[in-house]
Amino acid sequence: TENLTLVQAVRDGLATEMERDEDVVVMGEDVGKNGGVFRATEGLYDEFGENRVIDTPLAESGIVGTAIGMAAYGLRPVAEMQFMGFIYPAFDQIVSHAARLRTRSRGRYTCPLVVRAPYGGGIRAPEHHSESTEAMFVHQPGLKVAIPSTPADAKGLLTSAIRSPDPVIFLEPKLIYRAFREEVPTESYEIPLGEAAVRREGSDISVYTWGAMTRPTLEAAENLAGEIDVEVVDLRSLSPLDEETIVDSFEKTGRAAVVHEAPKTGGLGAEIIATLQEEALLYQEAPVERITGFDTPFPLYALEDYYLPEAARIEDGIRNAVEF
Amino acid sequence: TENLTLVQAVRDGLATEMERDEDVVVMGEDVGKNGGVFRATEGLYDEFGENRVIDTPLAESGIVGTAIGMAAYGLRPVAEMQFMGFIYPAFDQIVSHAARLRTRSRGRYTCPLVVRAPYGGGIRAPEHHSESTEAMFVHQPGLKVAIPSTPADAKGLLTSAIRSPDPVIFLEPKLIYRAFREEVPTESYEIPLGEAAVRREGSDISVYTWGAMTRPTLEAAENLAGEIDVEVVDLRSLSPLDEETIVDSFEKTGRAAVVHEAPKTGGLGAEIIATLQEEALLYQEAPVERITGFDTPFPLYALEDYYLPEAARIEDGIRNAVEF
Amino acid sequence: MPREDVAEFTIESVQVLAEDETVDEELVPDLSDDQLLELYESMKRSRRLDERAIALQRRGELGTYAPAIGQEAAQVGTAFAMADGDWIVPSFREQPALLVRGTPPEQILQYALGMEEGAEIPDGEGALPPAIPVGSQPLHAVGVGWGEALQDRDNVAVTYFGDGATSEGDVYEAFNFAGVYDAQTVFVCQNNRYAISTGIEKQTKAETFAQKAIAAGIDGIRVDGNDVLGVYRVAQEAIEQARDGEPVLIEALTYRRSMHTTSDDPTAYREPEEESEWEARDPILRFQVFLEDRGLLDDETEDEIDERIESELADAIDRARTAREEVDPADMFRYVYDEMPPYLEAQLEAFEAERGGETDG
Amino acid sequence: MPREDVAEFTIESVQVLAEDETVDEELVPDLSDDQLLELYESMKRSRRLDERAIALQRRGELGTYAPAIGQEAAQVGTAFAMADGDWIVPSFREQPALLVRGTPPEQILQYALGMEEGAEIPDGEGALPPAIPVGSQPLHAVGVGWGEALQDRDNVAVTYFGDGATSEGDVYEAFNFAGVYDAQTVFVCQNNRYAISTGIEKQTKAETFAQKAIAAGIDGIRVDGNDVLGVYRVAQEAIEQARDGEPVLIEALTYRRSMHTTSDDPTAYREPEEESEWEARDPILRFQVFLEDRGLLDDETEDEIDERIESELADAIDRARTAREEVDPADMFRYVYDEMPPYLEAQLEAFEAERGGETDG
Amino acid sequence: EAETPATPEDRIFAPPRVRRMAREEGIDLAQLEGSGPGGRITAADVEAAVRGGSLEGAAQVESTEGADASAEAETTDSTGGTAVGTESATETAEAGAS
Ligand SMILES: Cc1ncc(C[n+]2csc(CCOP(=O)(O)OP(=O)(O)O)c2C)c(N)n1
Ligand SMILES: Cc1ncc(C[n+]2csc(CCOP(=O)(O)OP(=O)(O)O)c2C)c(N)n1
Ligand SMILES: [Mg+2]
Ligand SMILES: [Mg+2]
Ligand SMILES: [Mg+2]
Repeated sequence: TENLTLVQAVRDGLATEMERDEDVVVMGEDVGKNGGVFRATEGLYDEFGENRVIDTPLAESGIVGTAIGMAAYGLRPVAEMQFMGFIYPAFDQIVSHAARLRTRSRGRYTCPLVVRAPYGGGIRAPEHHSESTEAMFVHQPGLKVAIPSTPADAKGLLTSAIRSPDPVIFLEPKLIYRAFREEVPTESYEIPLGEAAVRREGSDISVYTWGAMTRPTLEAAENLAGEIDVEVVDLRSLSPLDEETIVDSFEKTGRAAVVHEAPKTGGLGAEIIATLQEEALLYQEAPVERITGFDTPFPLYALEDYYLPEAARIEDGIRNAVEF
Repeated sequence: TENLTLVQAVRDGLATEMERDEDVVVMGEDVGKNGGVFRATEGLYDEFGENRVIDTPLAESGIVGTAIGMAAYGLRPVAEMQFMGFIYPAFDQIVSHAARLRTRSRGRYTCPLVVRAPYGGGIRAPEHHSESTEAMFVHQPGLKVAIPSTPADAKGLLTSAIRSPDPVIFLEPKLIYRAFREEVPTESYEIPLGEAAVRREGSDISVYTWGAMTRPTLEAAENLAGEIDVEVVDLRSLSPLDEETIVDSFEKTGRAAVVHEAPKTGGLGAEIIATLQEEALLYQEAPVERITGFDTPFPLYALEDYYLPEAARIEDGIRNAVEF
Repeated sequence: MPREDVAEFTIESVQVLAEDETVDEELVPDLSDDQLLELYESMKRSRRLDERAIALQRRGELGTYAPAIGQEAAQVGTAFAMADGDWIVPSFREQPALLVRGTPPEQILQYALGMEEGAEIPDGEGALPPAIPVGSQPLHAVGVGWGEALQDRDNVAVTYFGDGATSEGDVYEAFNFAGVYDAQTVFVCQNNRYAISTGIEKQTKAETFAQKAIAAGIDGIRVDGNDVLGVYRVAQEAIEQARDGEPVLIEALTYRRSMHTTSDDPTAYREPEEESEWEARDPILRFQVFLEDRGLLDDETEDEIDERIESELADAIDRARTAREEVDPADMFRYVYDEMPPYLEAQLEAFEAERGGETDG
Repeated sequence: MPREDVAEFTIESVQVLAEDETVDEELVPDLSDDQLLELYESMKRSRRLDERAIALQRRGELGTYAPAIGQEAAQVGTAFAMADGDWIVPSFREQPALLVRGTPPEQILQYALGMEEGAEIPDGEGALPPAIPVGSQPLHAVGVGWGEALQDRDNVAVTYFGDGATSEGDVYEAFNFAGVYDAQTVFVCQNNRYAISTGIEKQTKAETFAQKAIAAGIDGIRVDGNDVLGVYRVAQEAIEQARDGEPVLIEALTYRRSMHTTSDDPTAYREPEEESEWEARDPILRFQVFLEDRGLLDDETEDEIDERIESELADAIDRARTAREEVDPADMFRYVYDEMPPYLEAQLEAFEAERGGETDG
Repeated sequence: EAETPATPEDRIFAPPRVRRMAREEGIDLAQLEGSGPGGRITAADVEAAVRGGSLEGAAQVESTEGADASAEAETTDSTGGTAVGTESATETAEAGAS
């Protein structure tokens, strides 16, 4: 193992898969010579050459659109969107093509494409650099969506994403790109898409979260320990959702909260709530709390700390659900 | 009044507002000389001239992007996307700019833009012509989203949309463009955004729906009459949602279903369920049923009747909720 | 250099067989008599398929159909110039090219019957399924052509789109990526003068569509798209150039002689005179006279061709109808992912259960 | 016309004040001595603002900042050619142009402090807020310039973007819409040779960025972007042309002398030699020598200018800091819609309630 | 099933889990008076009803209502622990008690 940050684990995951499978190509803005604006592709250009680590023109639709062609051709492109806020020019290519190539050709063509993007707030970045709109991609059939919250998961999930014969939107919580280190196996391994991780066991309430919100949620859980026994479920895979783990936890606790950065209305919290009441309504003791970003555009950074859920707000929300 | 179809009412709404306010301009692919592929702008070109009814190049981002500039400039553009499935090239302009211009400029600029698009399935159209992804737009703060289900609502909601100082995504259920006629006032009138309509009163279950699904839902309600007393709420405005009407109905009935064409996962049904349990969990007697499109790409038309919820499936869902 | 020219560009146009049947012998491509007849038959086959499909649609048997009537030379000429391993990346009006490349006519009919089966490319044929979102597919062709380059192979991808498509940013991005990365790609812009009702003068101020290549630093050339010999010649050169890593944009000047699709009524936006003018320039007619002039086509051969086409199409229609009877609605769920996730499986089960009760189950 | 040229294009390049300080007297724009000094001071003001902002960022006081060091002539020259009612539609590196158009420096600082207030354009000034998504704003400029045309007014919209931005489909769509609808718009492409780390050779195969105009049938022209007199001259002509409904693309050839933003380290991807080469071509230096040669600038004037700038900036920094203290977090909710919908009101109330308990409430 | 009152005021006011308990115990919630916040029926109310003298049980809990909300009620509820998913109920009670 190696002691890596999350972004280093991403890099490691890319390098390991590129070594294993020469059809894997990395492409995007500044991913080559510069090693990526967050250094997620650092050194890959020197290691694998310009035909496998490709600096593209500044055009997200172009990147994803050509990557779709490459994927249909037989390569396994990993396309980086420099920030999730800049994924939208490629939205049409993602939902109209990547997501549908298998269906449209009845499996004759598949689209083994990974679209990587750093997402989320908290790093004092300019406008559009802090979005998290995973819900939009989860709503699109044909896509998978994964978000790691630890270095080891980052590598394992990315490996699965690259090997997936279907397109995966892989969102990286840039707030914790370098926040902590973890022992990460040197060799290649998969963490299957579709499996959540129970980060903390608890019996009073189930709190569902993912990505950068996992840490403040765990912090809130610790702060409440003794008072409220909080189970924290890190979804990791947002599409498909691990309904089993989600529902099992709720059947145990009967109370729940969802924590996400994205705006509340239409966020993924709603889907989790809908699933819970479909599968386990009779266990429910209180409304499921949504502890989320507000229904406003993500503010410029002077206000971002007010926007993002942090431990105190999460604690309040948990208390609401428990004290109902 | 005049006896109009829904698409005629749209046309009438456009004409009435264009007469009232000369800043209103209509633009899009084939909206001018041809009067729109569904004839929603028929005759407007002759009536108002080519400077107010504009045939644009075939570029959705270009249409919405320039319309944003016009809106900032002081005009009130109504941009047509020929089908909702082709709105995605404009997605970035809509979510990154139209939705944010007011916030970004602290109200110095607003974006009084309407993006009209026929949406939904059932007309034996080619791939991409049958989508309904309203949930994605509802998730974006700064946008409003409206969907009429009757001719009179179409005109009144469209009038409100055009007069709205903020951008509105106005989705038109093309399946019922010409399905029936209704008396529509000749003069101009508004149906405020944010107000749902109870289409049928009932005491056993609240069924929430909108657009083209309103008709099969009402049909299902009639079929069940005597057995189950169904209340049908046509949301009309999806953003903002009329939480009051939604919750009031549920408090009365304690049971609910949501009917929409869009795929289930991450659809707007989830948001309605989340809202119900937040506001009225203690009234809830059964899981809220989601009667929706499947989590598959909208199929080519040979299978579309299997994909779309129809009266029989809606009845089954209602029964599930009531018999729980 | 106070004020000086730093870059110059010209757009060339090619015509081999003129409207008045004069021929530039020097430019006539090196094709055997059989090949010339094959070109002709290919154009006719597509024309007849379109005509029969329109009739079927009018009878309520088919969904929306987009005929390529008038554009046969532009497509057959280019497709004919492709080699075995080459890829075709079509939009939704590419019957003539697809037929040349090996798609059986019944598949085209199945697609128009709303069956996904119609887009299931025969194995071994390098063809992506039709792209309905206008202008979205040239990027895929660049990806394919770039893939070929990255793997040091020398097939090319040929992609088709219209005049209207060139207004989509994606098409420009495709040109630009192709240029930067020497993608082995040929772009065939069929300028048929209309995007539904919108004439080319509302589509762009550019005087040619070929010059759009200049923005990306790649070559652009115009050809009379109703001259199958000219098209073939230009395409052949372009394809060879693309094989060497130099992408080319071909503008084929043609005319959409019929409706945009069967849902469209052109009388709303264009004059019958214009349509008659272009009828006179019909690519099949022009080539027919050429073949007759050269003694390659007589009434007997013509009849043979017609009969062959008619019987092929009759069979194709039968097969498509039969296939239509056999669609399995559950297929909807089967091609979303490699492995069906549990929630989708549950939906499929519920679907099957519900249908179990129905008579058509 | 078997094989003939059907369209020809040339791209012209302009330079008035050369690197070696030779001047094309015929092309020198008709500007008063005061105006020439104003040009100079404007460039210096922006340079100093950038330098101070970088320093503040390094001390942790500012967020990400994108300096325009090296690009002052390209921006000041174009902005200076604009008239009162004209609109500026900037991207994120437009300090020099915004300062010329009247944005006070403290607003630029506030924006870099993460305050929405920094993008609140002073009333009466026709300026859209900075657009961060690369290449997205030229379409807005076309909408504005088209609006002017539709209303029969004659202001123009001038929009700024980089070499990298030209790869985005939206930028091409902007050119194309402008062409079709005679939008009163001038496009200023600052070719500073980099998009973050990506050099122009990976951005496009086109030999000039000006030629991208050809795809849209509008005029494109190149100018030495480090020659403020050349830029002014070209911009003035372009703006007048655009007033008459003929949009123009200007490519200003320049160099981003410092980092992409304060988060970037250029040593990872370019050589120091290159940077020194361009230091020698610095637009402020070149114009300073010109002014000295003409006897318009001496040490005394230079000192006056410097002092004025320093005191302005010191004030601006103070004001920005004060404003930063006064931000109201609840503002987040206030500019989403004209009227706050009930659910948002509820969120605001909850937010206020929670903050009521905090000391900084 | 279809017989439901037409106004919210006539509606039974109880969390889903309590509804399940009642169903499992064959208790008609309409016969109970809610002792929880806002008059909602709590698990304790149902349990009291199960133990016989339903109104008695409810009243007993009701007396504690003023002091503090649900925590109290829940405590009573789970210490009575009958057919409920007892484990979680107990956990909840402990948390509420602390
Ligand atoms: C992105 C997108 N926008 C709109 C449409 C609707 N539409 C289908 S074909 C067409 C016109 C296409 O014109 P052109 O590119 O010239 O091709 P042609 O139809 O002439 O073959 C339009 C607007 C679409 N399919 N995709
Ligand atoms: C759509 C989009 N993609 C990516 C980015 C990230 N980004 C910010 S600036 C930049 C490079 C811009 O290059 P250029 O257009 O040449 O302008 P310059 O920075 O040189 O002024 C990139 C990739 C962005 N802001 N928007
Ligand atoms: Mg685009
Ligand atoms: Mg066309
Ligand atoms: Mg640049």
